[in-house]
Amino acid sequence: MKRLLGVALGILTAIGGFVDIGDLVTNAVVGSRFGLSLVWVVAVGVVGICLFANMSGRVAAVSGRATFEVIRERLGARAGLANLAASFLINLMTVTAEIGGIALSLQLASSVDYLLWIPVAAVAVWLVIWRVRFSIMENVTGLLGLTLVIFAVAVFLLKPDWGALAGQLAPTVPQQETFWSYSYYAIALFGAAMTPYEVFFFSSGAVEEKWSVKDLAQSRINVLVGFPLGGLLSVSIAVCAAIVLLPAGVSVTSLSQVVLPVAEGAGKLGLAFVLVGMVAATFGAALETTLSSGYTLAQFFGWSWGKFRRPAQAARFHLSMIVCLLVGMAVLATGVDPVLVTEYSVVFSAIALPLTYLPILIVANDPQYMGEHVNGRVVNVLGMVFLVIILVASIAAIPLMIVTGAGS
Amino acid sequence: MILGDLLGTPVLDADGGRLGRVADVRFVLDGTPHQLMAEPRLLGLVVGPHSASSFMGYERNGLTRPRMIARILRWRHRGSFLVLWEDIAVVGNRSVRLRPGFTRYSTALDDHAQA
Amino acid sequence: MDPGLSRGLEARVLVNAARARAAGWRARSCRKRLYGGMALAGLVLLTACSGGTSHSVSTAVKDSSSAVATARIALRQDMDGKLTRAATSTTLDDELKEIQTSRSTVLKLSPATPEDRDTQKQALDVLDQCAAGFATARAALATNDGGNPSLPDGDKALAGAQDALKQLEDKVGSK
Amino acid sequence: MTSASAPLPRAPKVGGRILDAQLHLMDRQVLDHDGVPVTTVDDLEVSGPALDVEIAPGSPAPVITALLTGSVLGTRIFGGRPPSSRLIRIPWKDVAEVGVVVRLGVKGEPLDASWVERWVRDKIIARIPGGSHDPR
Repeated sequence: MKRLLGVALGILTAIGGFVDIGDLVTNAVVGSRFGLSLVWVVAVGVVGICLFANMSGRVAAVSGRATFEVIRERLGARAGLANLAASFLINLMTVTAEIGGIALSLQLASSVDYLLWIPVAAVAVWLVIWRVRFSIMENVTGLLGLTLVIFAVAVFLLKPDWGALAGQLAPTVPQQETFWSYSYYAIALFGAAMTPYEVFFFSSGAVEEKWSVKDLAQSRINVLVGFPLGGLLSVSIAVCAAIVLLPAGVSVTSLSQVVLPVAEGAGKLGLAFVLVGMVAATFGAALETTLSSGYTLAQFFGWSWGKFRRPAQAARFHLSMIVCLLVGMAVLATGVDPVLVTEYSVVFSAIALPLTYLPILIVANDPQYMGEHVNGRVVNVLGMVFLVIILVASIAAIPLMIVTGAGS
Repeated sequence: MILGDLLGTPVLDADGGRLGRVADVRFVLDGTPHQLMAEPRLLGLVVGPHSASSFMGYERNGLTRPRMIARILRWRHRGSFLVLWEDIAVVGNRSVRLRPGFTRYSTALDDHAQA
Repeated sequence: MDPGLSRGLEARVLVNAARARAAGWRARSCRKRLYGGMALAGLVLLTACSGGTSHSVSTAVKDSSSAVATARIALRQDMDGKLTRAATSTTLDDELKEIQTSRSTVLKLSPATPEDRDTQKQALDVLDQCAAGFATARAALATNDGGNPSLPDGDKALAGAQDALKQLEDKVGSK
Repeated sequence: MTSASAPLPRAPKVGGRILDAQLHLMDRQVLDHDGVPVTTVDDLEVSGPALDVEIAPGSPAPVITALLTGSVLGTRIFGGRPPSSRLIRIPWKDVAEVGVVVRLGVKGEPLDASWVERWVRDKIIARIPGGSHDPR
């Protein structure tokens, strides 16, 4: 019974934890501009993140080595450092976006300017990292994030023309958009689903929670059930936008637009749900990304790390996270639009993805680390297919960003 | 000396002809025994066509998966060989020179030797 | 800047970005930084001077009509009791910011032909009308139920602005 | 260049376990006696040979004397060389086991390699309230 509860809890947190500011914004933007014609990308992204998280979780559980230790060990100091620099900066960008997301959600709830919420959000994130136990932190934000299910509920309450919706599913470029911006948003959506921090966090979390080989089955269930359901949640954000905003000629540029379809379908109660969900989801993701920035640095340089230690026993790890939060706050204080930061961060995530993906794919095949738990044949075939997809997305991203003027 | 300085150094034969670069340095744990572990004694140099980036060691440890990657990396490191300490004449700042008539050995690692 | 030049720049930026990536792995860090900087500078230049007056105006008009449409949805939901005051006023603030951004873009244009100057002027008039519509709507929200102006007044003002935007969009789009 | 046509002969058998520096030692995580991370193997120090000096046939092979860490990582990546006095060493006799991590047989706390960690802890982290709170 207890075991069953554990599995259920794991799945629920995986669903609630899947959506972050990147998914919220990108899905709404895409839904309002492209309808459902890019939903297939979310499906591809979800399969990719399942594969990637499953591999890195397995490496962490079997060898006890988290992702960035493996990256440094396999790529060497030089390429490892280049990789660290890229991953760390993108992660920092995501931290900034998530804190901005918390502040924007709180503004929607209170109409107090988001700039005033930013220090509150950052301090709250730090306090949780400083004091709260890893498992409590993960479960509470994950479960509260589940209230985002209201997006899926709203789809039904809006009573859409199902036939017309299904017709939009075909991957075609809508009339008013160009092929290039379509491709650009495909990559953004892919990056939002497959953000590297999710993997840093997932594998380091496995070490934090002292996973071993016998936890492998549960981790697989969490990933294989939780992530697709989380993906369904993020698709419903796009569907909501496609039902309400697309016909009205609204293209999403702010978080306030993201919640309008829910209010349309489910009224004030729905709005309350969605606000709680957005605060929880962005707060959870802010925790994950902040921790990830500490994890990547500590693992590269071999520092002592982990929330399971007292802060004083992982001093540099905690110091680096404090610095990251301060930097994120400073960036937001300049008044830069957090939604814009988010849109860039998901694309840069897609650009940096091969750097973390390839070393994990290789180590997951190395019996020195994995013993008998090396990748099976099917996983390897899928792994290679995704390596190609990830490479193509990564290489195409910057040219597309320039050609489309970042999707405008 | 510092090992990092040696990695990537060009390797020349006795006549100054270029053979490749030091891709790795092989040690064997059979030096003076301490209370914990024996001292690693330099056994030889792994010389490869490319610099220090002996990427992932695919050419040595018998890994074959994922097949495409393994193939590409093995191909990139084709022609790498092991040369023993006894065949090294001079270790310099800019290059390593081997003795005349040195022997090329396979770089393969014995699987059982690898814990 | 003429489009030919900006296209040339674009191509150069592409090449630089690709080269920057290739150099990265060799950890020639200073050269990488240089290329990165050049790519970034190119990007900034490109966004600064892409397209002519009519292109900029049509982008601004499109953004603004999205903003006005959003505001109207929010007002209607507020009247239907579906949206809280906090959410409605935040939405109006966000969308007003969007209008202001568009307005300052249009204002900064330096049109070359009399025709372009005319387009710019019309756009500014319409965007001012939008801003006025937002002012009415926000005042209605602040005076709370039944006061003057009322929420339907705000919606009406925004509807007027939406029509004006539509006309301008058709006109600029037809060029 | 070598022709890869004929497979190369196997190296003569040796008595001990084989370690390739890059493959098995460099850039691996170093854990102390209690499993606490200390650092990463940033480089290795070898007892010889003297640079640019002809090696006499039959001279004994050099051995690894210490794991190096600290500023040597920077010079390894960006070039240059820290003065020998600035090198932070973990002597090989403290190494207990080499696997996917390098395990030491001693406590990490008093090692030179831990001075930055100690400094950050004593000057900053331990002074913030709750810094010594056990999260479990």
